[in-house]
Amino acid sequence: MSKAMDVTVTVNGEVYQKTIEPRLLLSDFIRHELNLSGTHVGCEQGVCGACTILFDGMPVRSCLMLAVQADGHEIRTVEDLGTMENLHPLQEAFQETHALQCGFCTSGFLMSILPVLEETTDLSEEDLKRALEGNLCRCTGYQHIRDAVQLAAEKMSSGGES
Amino acid sequence: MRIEGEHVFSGSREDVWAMVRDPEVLAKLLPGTTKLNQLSESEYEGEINLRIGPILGSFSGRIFVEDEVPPESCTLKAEGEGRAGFFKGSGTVHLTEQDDGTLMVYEGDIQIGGKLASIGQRLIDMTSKTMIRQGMKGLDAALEERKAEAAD
Amino acid sequence: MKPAPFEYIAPTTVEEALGHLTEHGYDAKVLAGGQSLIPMMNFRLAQPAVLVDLNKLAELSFIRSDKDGELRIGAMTRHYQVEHDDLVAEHAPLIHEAMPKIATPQIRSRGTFGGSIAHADPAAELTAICVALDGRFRCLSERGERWVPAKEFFLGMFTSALEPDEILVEIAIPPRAPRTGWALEEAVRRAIDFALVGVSAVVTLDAQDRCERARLVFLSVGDGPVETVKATEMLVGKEITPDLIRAAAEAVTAELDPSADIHASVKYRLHLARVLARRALEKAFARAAAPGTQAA
Amino acid sequence: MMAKLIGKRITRNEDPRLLTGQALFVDDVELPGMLHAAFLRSEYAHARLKGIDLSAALERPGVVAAFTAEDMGDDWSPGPPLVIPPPTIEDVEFYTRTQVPLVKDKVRHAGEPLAIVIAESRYIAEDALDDIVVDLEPLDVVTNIERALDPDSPLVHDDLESNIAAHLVQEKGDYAAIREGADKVIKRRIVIERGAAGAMENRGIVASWDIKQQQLTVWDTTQSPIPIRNGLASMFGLSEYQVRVIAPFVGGAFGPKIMMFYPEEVLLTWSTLKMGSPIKWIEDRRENFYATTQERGQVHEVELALTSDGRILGLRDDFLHDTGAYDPYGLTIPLNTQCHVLGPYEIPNFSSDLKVVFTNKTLTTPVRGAGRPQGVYVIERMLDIAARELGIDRVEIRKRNYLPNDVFPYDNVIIDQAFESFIIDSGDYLPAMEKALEMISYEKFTQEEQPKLREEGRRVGIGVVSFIETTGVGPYEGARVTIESSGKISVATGVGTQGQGHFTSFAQIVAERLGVDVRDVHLVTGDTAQFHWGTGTFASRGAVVAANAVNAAALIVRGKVLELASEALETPEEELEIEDGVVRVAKIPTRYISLGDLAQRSNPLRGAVEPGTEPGLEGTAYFGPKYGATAFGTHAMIVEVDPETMIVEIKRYIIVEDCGTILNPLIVEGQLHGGVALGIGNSFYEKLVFDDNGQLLNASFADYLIPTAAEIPTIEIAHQVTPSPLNPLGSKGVGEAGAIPVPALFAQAVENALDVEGLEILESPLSPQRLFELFHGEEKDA
Repeated sequence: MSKAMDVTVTVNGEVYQKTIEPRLLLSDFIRHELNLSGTHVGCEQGVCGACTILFDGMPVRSCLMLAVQADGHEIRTVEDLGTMENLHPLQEAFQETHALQCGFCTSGFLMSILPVLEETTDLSEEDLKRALEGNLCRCTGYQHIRDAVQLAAEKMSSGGES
Repeated sequence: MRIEGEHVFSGSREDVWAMVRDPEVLAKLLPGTTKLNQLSESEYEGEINLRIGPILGSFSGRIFVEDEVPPESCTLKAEGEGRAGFFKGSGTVHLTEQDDGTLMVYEGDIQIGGKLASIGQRLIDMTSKTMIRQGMKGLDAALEERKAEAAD
Repeated sequence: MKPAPFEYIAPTTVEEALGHLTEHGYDAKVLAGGQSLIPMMNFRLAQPAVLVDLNKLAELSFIRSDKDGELRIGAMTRHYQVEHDDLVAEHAPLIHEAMPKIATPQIRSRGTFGGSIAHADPAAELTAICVALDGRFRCLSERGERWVPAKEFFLGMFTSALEPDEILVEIAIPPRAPRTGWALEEAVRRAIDFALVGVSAVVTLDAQDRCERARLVFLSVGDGPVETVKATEMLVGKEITPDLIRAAAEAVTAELDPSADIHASVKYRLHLARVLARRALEKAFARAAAPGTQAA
Repeated sequence: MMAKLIGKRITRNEDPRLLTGQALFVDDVELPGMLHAAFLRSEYAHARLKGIDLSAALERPGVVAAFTAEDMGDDWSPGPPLVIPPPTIEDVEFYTRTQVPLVKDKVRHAGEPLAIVIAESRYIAEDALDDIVVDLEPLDVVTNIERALDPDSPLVHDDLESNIAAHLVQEKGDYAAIREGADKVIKRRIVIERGAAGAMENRGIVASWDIKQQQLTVWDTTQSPIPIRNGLASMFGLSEYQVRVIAPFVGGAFGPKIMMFYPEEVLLTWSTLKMGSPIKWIEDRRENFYATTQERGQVHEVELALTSDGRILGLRDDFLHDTGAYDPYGLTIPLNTQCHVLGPYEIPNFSSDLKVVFTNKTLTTPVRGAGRPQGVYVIERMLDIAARELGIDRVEIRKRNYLPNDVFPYDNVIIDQAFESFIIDSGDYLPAMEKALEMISYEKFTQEEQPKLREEGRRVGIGVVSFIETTGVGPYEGARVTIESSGKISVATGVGTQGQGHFTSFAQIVAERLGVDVRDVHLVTGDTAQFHWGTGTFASRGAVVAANAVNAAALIVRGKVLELASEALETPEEELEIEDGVVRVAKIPTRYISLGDLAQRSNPLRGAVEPGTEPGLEGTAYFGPKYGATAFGTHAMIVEVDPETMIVEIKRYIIVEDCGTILNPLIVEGQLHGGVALGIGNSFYEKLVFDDNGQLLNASFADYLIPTAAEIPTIEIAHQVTPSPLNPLGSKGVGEAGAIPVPALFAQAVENALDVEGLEILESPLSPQRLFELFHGEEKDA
């Protein structure tokens, strides 16, 4: 049995100190050690995208990282985007265009689209493709999600807070 | 999955045949074999560690030699299982004397099951080709060695 | 699908990392981006006893071009950085064009340039591209350092020339000769999938618009990148015409021995190889002839 | 005036919770002392179990328990059948063989569970699986449903003489008689391969037995919590009131999560009852490909008899249906296929010999479409072939055979999935076709654009198909609506929700009936403690059966409100209005009373109940349709095929859908987009590939290709509304409509694009590889 290790991780602005086994996947660490269950797990192979989070600002598959690798790094999950009373413009856009149905893949989409929108709200076809190509959804057929990204870009370019 | 090919060995048919039926050499023929012993005239039992990059599959299994017509042809059946899955294969080997040595023609079918089959689909076909290529090289080397011993 | 236990080591210097690899040999596996290794560990197909994590070795993450215009990329440089780097776009436009075709943006955030090469997956674009560009790989161990040419580095399925105690630290791509054109053509089922067949083409025209050099290197057609040498030899020294390109493309199958899988048969792969070879050569020669593709 | 909310594009109540990660899914349930389970599954598809040794696994630190079939003793038994064969069809040959909690004698499909390990973490439980020593004697395997009927085929069930699971014949009119007189008889063989549902959330269960409270609580990713509660209660000798089954937020289902009882549902419950601690099992993706049910596999031998001007005289469709290792779901899927072969067409004579066949593969239960796509594929392909052979335009031949809109309700005589004769309640097919032709500009494309593009060597094609969808089957659903003293409205119903937006569409009905804002209606689904009676979410029935129950319950409460308010405001009911949470005298708006005050009035501390009355403003109602409501539509598509690589690109996709009264157009659009996306997967990307050993060769999302955003085109939708006469709302289901016609449409459009003499596409799904073989006229390769 590999010996446990101490890690210090900043998640959504809060510093957590935990003692964990090196083989613990980052997805399980976020969901079960930190109880942030908005991040979901669909395949543990890096294909479906439901586990996507921001790692030092970059969208990554948390199921393809070990929690020990997050020591000293900064993570953002869907819980940091907005609250039920005060949604982020991207979340508002998702509700307005009906861009989610079962909602299982949604956090992965939000954390994959956010960095693209924070880079530019003047979306080219290439930007839109980059924002959506890495996540699978079985309910929506993607069309309303495309609408949500365009709507969010408009919201965020007309001075919406980031 | 179909396996077929041929290989010319520099050695007489009898030498090649003896080689194939000798467990030590057979062990060399299958790279990664860690144990191979003969249980009876036509049955071997052994263990093999299959290394494909980061993937390590250790298998234990049996090889059966059937309808033997030495030194011309025989049917080889093999089956084995391990954590990464199981394999089941059968094939025929034909040796024909040629002026430049012995031509071995082999053809058969390997079926892989379990984890390796369901995820490593791309691996298996390529891996079996690499293994056979290495196996043939192993047999060539063993033949050279045997010829060298006989010579001096 | 949780990984089996392992001993985890995260060295902070290259020397420290090499020490651990020498000590553990075959029992140790290097963890770079993890985008290929960790799925295999989650499936428990790979169960390394020791994992040596290189992610703290900041010194292995860089993109430079040295004095004679050779592009140098650190092995731990993330695909994302290579994809958005101006030096790469200028020196090696073939790499620049290939990066967005590698997996997905999220995989490219963590996947590393050296990791993809050392993993030696025959379906990985970078393996074929580095051979087509005559790349060289700097391999380091406690025993010393050696440069291995790309075409001698890939030995088989997931098997490279790296010894168990060695790590790949740097990739060098020679400067682009003037009037050089490039192309990467792939047939994929879904945009994010490994290619059924892919081919990278690098061609150079001489002053008289005759072909000085032409290389076609295929991916997903064998247990490593495959260069069809004879097929492109027929182009050297000649003026390029559509018929000549078609002849070269038809000739590639003589040097290819692809296997079948559930997505494509041998016959279909050979057909795709011919089609993609023709398209790649057409695009590459068009780029070579275009004004402005001078040396960097 | 009642604010019109039914039919409005209202955004969803449940979205803020899902968007901010505050929605509970089964894997989010954390209980103190909770243990984690993993299953050892057979890698062989057919093998005799000689023995299992758990000793080493039990010694591993962190392992708490491990069980095999033997350890279950008398508690071990095959599951009860979920759906029995219809008693209304004479001489049905049916052999019920249902799945087992753990293998006892023989493994019948790869992935069948051999043992369960329960440990402190899932990681340790998986480590312990490798410690278990299993002695399995591999047997010969049968995976092909045609070879499964060979006399010498291996038998999936040793106690049967053959691999026949069921055999029946359905007849309408007299096909044999009209066949001789027909001008044209077309005969073809059609093969449809297996696909998976591929919900993004795998299955999961948390089972917790609280011995002190004598309460069993089970969180389950099921589509039907109430039947699960009833089954578990009877299986383990508990009262239904001791068992609470909760389907919290479920990450997509698409059919397989209706199946019951999965081995894991029985075993987790049995284990927690035995051990007293809560246990969680979350299926991983590889397990999902083996342990969660699949569907679509069928082989058809079809004959279509027509007049020379393309009128259908009769249809004969003999087919085999692959049920995998067991058949808990009766005949639902093949009966749907038979009904949908008839489609929107007038087919006076029909004969269908159906054989359901056991194979050594994962068992088959409905996946979105549930046998309907196969039926539509058969009839639409045969019509395309008939059009070509008779020299009639393919749109024209469909128009000539539509049922006219004055024949409804139309009795198709044969028996459907609800055990009744298949009656189409309503329909109006021609205008839907005309609208689709107009939207895709069929004339302009076929006459002008396509010829021009073909001259440039481009392979572009167009497809147009029609279909029906049987929806809204019984038996029933119920609902309870309550106005609380705070004025809040709470609603509960027994169906489960997996993304269909019930929390909004049902709330719209209640909000309209009780004059409140949709956001103030708090709705609970999928919790057996909240509503005791019901069936579940499947077969596109939510908007029909549950919605009408909700509507009926809301109207009861409206009646009580008006009666009580009429007294309080001393004004006749007709002069009252309910709006903005108050009951107002229409002529004197300043005289009003709030719903909350009325609720308190209805439950005073003294003298509340007169004989024959009940306290509170609450209504409970049930709705059971006489028979299913039949939706319908026409889809059209333009594709381009790269003639060299055989990669297909969809240029345009058109839907004209008629699902009766629409509750929420935004939600209906989402259902149609998602359905078409799954249909596109079924047409060109998704095929479960089994080898002759019953090994699934693509048990991962890397090789089982669920389409991404790049593969799904923009979908243009037009609605037509033919209300169903069978329910007060006039609604029909739409959940599966998107998926049903796509494979048939894709085959027609691609065949039209390739435009090769004699090339006929008679299989699904297609792939670049298969198009390459068809285009070059070669036989199927490995």
